Amino acid sequence: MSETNRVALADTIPKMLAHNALEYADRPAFREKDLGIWQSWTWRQVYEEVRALACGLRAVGLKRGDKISIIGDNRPHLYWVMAAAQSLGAVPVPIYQDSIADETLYVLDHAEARMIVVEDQEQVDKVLSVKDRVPRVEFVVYRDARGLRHYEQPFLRTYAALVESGRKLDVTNPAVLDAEIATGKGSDLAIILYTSGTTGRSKGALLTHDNLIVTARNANQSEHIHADEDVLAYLPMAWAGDHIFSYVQAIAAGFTVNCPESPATVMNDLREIGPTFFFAPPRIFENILTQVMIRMEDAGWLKRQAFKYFMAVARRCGAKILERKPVALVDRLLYAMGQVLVYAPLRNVLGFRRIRRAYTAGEAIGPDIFDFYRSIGVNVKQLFGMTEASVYITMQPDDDAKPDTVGLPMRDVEIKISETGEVMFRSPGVFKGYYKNQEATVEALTADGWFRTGDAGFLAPDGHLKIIDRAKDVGRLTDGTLFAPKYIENKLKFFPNIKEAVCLGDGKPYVSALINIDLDAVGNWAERQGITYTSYTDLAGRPEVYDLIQANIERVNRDLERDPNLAGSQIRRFLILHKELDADDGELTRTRKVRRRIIADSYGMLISALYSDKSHIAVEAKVTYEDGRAGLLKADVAIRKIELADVPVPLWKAS
Amino acid sequence: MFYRESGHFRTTYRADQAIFPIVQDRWSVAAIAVVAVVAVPWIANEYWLQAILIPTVIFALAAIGLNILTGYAGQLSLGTGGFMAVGAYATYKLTTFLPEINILVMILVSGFFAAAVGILFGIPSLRIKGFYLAVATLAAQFFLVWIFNRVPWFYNYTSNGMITAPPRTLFGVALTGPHASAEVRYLVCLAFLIVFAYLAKNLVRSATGRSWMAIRDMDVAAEIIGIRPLRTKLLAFAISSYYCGVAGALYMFMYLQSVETLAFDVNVSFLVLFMIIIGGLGSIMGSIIGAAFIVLMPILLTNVPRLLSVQIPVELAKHGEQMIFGGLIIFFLIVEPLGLTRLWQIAKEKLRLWPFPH
Amino acid sequence: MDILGALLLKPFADIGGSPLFFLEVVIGGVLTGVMYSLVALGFVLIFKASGVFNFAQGVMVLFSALTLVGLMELGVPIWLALIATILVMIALAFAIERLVLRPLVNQAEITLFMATIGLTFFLEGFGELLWGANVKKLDIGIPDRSFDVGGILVNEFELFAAGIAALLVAVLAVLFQRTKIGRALRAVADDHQAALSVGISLTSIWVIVWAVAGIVALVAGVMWGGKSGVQFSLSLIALKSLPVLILGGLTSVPGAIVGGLVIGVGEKIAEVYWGPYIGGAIENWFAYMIAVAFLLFRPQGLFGERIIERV
Amino acid sequence: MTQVAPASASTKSIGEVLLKIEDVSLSFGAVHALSEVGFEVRDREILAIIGPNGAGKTTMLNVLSGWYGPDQGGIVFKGVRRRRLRPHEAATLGIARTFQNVALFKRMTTLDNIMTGRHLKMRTNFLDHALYWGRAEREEIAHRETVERIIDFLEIEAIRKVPVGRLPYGLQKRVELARALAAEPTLLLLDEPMAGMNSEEKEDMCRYILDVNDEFGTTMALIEHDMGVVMDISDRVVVLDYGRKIADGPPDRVRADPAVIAAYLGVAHADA
Repeated sequence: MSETNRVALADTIPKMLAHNALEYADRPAFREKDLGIWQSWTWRQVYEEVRALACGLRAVGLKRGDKISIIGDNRPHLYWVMAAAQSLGAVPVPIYQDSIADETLYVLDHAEARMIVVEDQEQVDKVLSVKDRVPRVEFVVYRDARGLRHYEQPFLRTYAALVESGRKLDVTNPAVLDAEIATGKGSDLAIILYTSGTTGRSKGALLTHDNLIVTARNANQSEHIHADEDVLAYLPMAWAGDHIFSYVQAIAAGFTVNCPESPATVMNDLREIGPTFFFAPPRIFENILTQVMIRMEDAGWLKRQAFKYFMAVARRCGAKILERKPVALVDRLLYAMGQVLVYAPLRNVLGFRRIRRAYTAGEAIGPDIFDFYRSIGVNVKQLFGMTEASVYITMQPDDDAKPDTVGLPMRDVEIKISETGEVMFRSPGVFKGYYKNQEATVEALTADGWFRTGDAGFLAPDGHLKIIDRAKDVGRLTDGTLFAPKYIENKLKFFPNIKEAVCLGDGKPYVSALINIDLDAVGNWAERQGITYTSYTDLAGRPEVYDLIQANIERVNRDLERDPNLAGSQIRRFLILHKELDADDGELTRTRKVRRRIIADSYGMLISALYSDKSHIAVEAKVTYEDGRAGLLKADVAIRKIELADVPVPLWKAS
Repeated sequence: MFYRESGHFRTTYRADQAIFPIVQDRWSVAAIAVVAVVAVPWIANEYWLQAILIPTVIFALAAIGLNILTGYAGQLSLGTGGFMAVGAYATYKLTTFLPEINILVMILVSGFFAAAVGILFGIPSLRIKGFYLAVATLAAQFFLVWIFNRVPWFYNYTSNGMITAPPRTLFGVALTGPHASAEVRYLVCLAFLIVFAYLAKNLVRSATGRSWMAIRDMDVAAEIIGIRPLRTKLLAFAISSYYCGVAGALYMFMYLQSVETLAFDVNVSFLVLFMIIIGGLGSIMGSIIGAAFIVLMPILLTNVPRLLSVQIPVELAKHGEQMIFGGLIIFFLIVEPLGLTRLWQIAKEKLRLWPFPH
Repeated sequence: MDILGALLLKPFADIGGSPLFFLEVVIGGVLTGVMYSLVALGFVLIFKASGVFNFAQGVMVLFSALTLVGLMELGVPIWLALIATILVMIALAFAIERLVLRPLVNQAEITLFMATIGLTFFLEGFGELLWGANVKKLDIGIPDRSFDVGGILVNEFELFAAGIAALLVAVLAVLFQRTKIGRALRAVADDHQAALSVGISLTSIWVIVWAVAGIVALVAGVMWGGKSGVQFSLSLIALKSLPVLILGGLTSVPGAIVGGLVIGVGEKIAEVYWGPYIGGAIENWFAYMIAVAFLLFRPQGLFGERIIERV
Repeated sequence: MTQVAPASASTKSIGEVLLKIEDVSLSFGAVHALSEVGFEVRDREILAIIGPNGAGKTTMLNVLSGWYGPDQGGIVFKGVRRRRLRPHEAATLGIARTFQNVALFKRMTTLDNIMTGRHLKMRTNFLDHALYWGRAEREEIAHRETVERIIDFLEIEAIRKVPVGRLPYGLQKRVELARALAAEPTLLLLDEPMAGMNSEEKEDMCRYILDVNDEFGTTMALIEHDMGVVMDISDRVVVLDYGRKIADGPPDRVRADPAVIAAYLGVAHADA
């Protein structure tokens, strides 16, 4: 691996860039859909531009250790600003481009940014609105001058002028910048990435060149990512994922980063570029699948039947073929036919024609969605990552991807589960701490370098990490068995019949569940069964529906049972709520997250019934109608008991 | 279904403006060209070449010519037969007058005569459009045929008033005359078609073509942009007539080999017009498809019943053919005014989006 | 210089030499011109009411004549054959409206024009398929002989034809000016929307004008066919009415008549006096060249309205 | 991109007289479409021509773009006086326009429509075009780059390759503006650029007009009915009524002019 050795000499991103300018000189480094075509820049051009930028930035006073903020959509020029700043030993601080002014102000102020580089008028206006309150900011540089002609604030600079002046300086005296680049070392701070925390102010994670480079190289090697890859840079530049996938890994491997024309054209640009290496949160994969299904609805009968048939074939053997596992000859032939008629054209129109690996992370992906992509030959894999780890912690192997794990630890990553069930890791990618937040740093990072992820999980017997819930949400049954409500609820909600599920068990002898059925799905099913119903409440109370849901719950139980750690938390009793959980009643947040405490209060009677021997209970509930009137709903809610197979003795219990 | 466009993105305007920007299209067109040039002369027999392929290729060239004028520049012409006659008679006069100059050169030169005549009859297009212009071009048609018929100088005073292709060669290979093989004549015509189709495509995808289409779609706006209507229309007449002239020369020298003016009568004009309506107005590819369709249809009409052992009187077949032509024109104008090309494009669009319906 | 002399001087000398003969030629031209006018009239009717330039008018002449002769050859008496042919032409008008015009409504006029070219081919094939393509003699009982009027030879048949044509024009004029249908037709010609708003159905108007045009075509067909036999070349002769239209203006009934006369006379004179010097048979194109020359200087024709282009 | 540049109106420098209409009269038969109308358009200015229906606004624009020759009077453009302009002359001099009822080339794509707008900037001839490679292609690409900037400027990237006949009306208007801009005009005549648009589209169009004026320094004369729009974007207003000029001046003053109010009230009565 001589190449690796030579690259290994480069211990900072600017040095790697200089290396690429020689090694991959005329290969495309960045592309951007602009003015109708994919404008391209080679590594050499990029390096020259970065140098010019760096000289320009230096000339206006940016120096080692300074913070420079970057706000905008994914644009090659903004990535180059990062590299230019890093060349000088300054630290880029990207800010989410859609942040409100207040949030932007917080980050600018907290990071003590001296300069800001933005994309266009929209961002300039946002910055101008807070400029008075960040006196440290000396310059604001913009790239797209449109609409800014008459802005006369003295601190505004254009990107073009910056590069222009820098280029002259670099030509007359390149040694200055060479020296700056040479001074940089791996342990220097490379970037501050502000995590959008769910609670409180966001925290700035400090990552060094070593953190990023080692992690990126490990990922490139173990995932076989080389210079011939194409990635679509469409997720926010301020997000660690984009930073590692479309910046550090790209520079480490020398592959091409493609920036879409605008956020609105991402799907189209994805189709055009056909990336080989792709990341998307589960939500996007789900949206694409929904679109596929909707569009196929409009197809002619014959095409629809063919699609259905071949999708069934794919479900049967597609994933196995992808993983090179043995498959019957007939299926192989059918799959080959499907490849011509359905899978390959489908991958083509979705933009997945060249994909070698696609990643997803962030939340649990529905098994149907996961299987769909793998079955049509898209190698989707789940990973587990965090900003504080320079992203990569675990990754599923190509031939062993399952919807319910996040894979094996990456190279150089150690994982352990704390006594409280929290996943902890240690790796070369572990960050240096939160900027100006010693308290949070100490809380998250142990003295011997272990980082507390805040997620509860465990290692399955095959070594795969399973994340089950946020650690603070995990509870225990009275016998000490681990109880991860969201994990079970998610499993339930993957069934189309179940719209919402609330699982109870913390401090209780067993797990029980409150179920909301999906009126569309179950309603359809009922119609096909010839069951007539008058309302949600009516349908929800039907024994046939209880049977239906019970079957789903038993499936989940069997899943749980397979896992010794969770076998004890199988659902024993459940009921179907007589009304839909409603944000208007305060039971859900506006983003449809369950508010456990409110539910515990308003359904107290039902909950206590779940932990009694009652087989049904009469309820009255206040409901708010759509017109705002309040009413009283009376119903008799049945409670089902589910017989469990013998629960094996858990391997793991809290002592 | 067979398209795999994802990942074939354009990084330059040159690639984006290519005639066939999609890789698969490039390959299929190249494949078709290779088959037409290499395989067809090998496989096809004399009948196929003489009865189908040669006329198709020649008419395709004439149809491209008319399509430039009618489909792109929007100037309806019924004088195609007349302009073709100019090419044929000019070539005949030139090659009998200067036999030592190669016939192919003469064919190319004769196009200029046709172009000049085209410009002359195109002058009214400044003042008139639509069917008025059609009548004016009809005047050209009748006048030209009449003059070639009545002035014996044009047919070198032969007793029967016919002109016959004299034997001419290129590097010792007989191109015209009784010894010219069908394969050679086919290849010569095909070479003309390929080159001229390519040139025409270039014309219509650049500023010249845009000014034609601008005049066609909205002449008032075109004029205010700075497009000179007369110049633009006359250029279309000239180039269109050049194409028709060359096609006429080939029609006479490479196909019929011995003709009287009847071969260029108004029916030829109609036939070529039908080719572009059915093939597709404003499409080079459509001109070729339309020519093939119109040449093949009568052959199918006579041969299919024979294959099915059904006897159809010659008269019936002839009139039936006429009715079908007429009916098809109306059918296409109603159902698909942009012709077979449009159907082809729709099919292609479907294949590109496969498995999605739209 | 010989040829120039032949073209520029001699014909005039010939004319001057025998004024009576010249008058005879002119009268012959007028009578032919009347026939052109008849065909052109059909065009004008249709164009005025529907904006369609009906290229098929010529073939309608052929088709009607073929139908009439065909029926007579089957032994149908002439009056019955005439009525039957009129019915056929009305049916044809219905079919054309339903199958061609209605689906193409609101299309560019050039599209409709091309559709009528298609219609031309269809009708030609259809007519000859039904009735055969050989020349048929049409005898309507008017002798095709000439008689002497004050030293000038006048063809009796042509005179009769002119009379019929004049009658037809008169009838049409009354139809247009005096009847409700006529007013409706004029309303449609002026403004489709306005016509619709006063409750006139566009489709029925179209059927009516096409039927009337069909009957006019039948009259022309009978006249032409009676003179030179019913055959394919009829539709070519009928094409001659195109320059007539250009000359007269597309929307003008008087224009069609005057245009027809001008072309008829001009063509006859040219043929008789100039023809011999330049090879003869100039009738085929002479009318067209006059039309083209006319187009260059007065595109709207003799009686057409001036076209003002509005931006 | 929702804000109009805040300082645009105040800092812009209006220059010399670019175009002077000298007592232009024009009749169609007995109708006096324009009677001795005279006014000036200054460099970089946005001039609105308003007036009730039939006031002669479009006729005025047609005279300026060379479509009609005036019966009397003349046009002084860039210091040269002419009795009348021919359309292509007007185009050559740098006058571009849009039409009241969108006069696009319907079967051509957005891109081709705008490329056609660059017709007068093309230097190659049809022989170059037929051969394509070389001169013609280089020129094509050079103009494509300019056109792409206009496409970007007017934010019509998504419809680049769509035949304009298929576009909604509002977008067609924008493409027409793009085509006019492609000629890099000195004077841009806009005939009711916002007719038939909803308020959102109008707002967009206003912004584009101001941006064009701002970025390219294009002088504009526009006809508009929406008084709000006129007051917002124009530097000066000329009011026509029955072919005569009845007022000329800054928007505020014109709005207060009794003659203008009378003309508009008269129209209101006529409409009722």
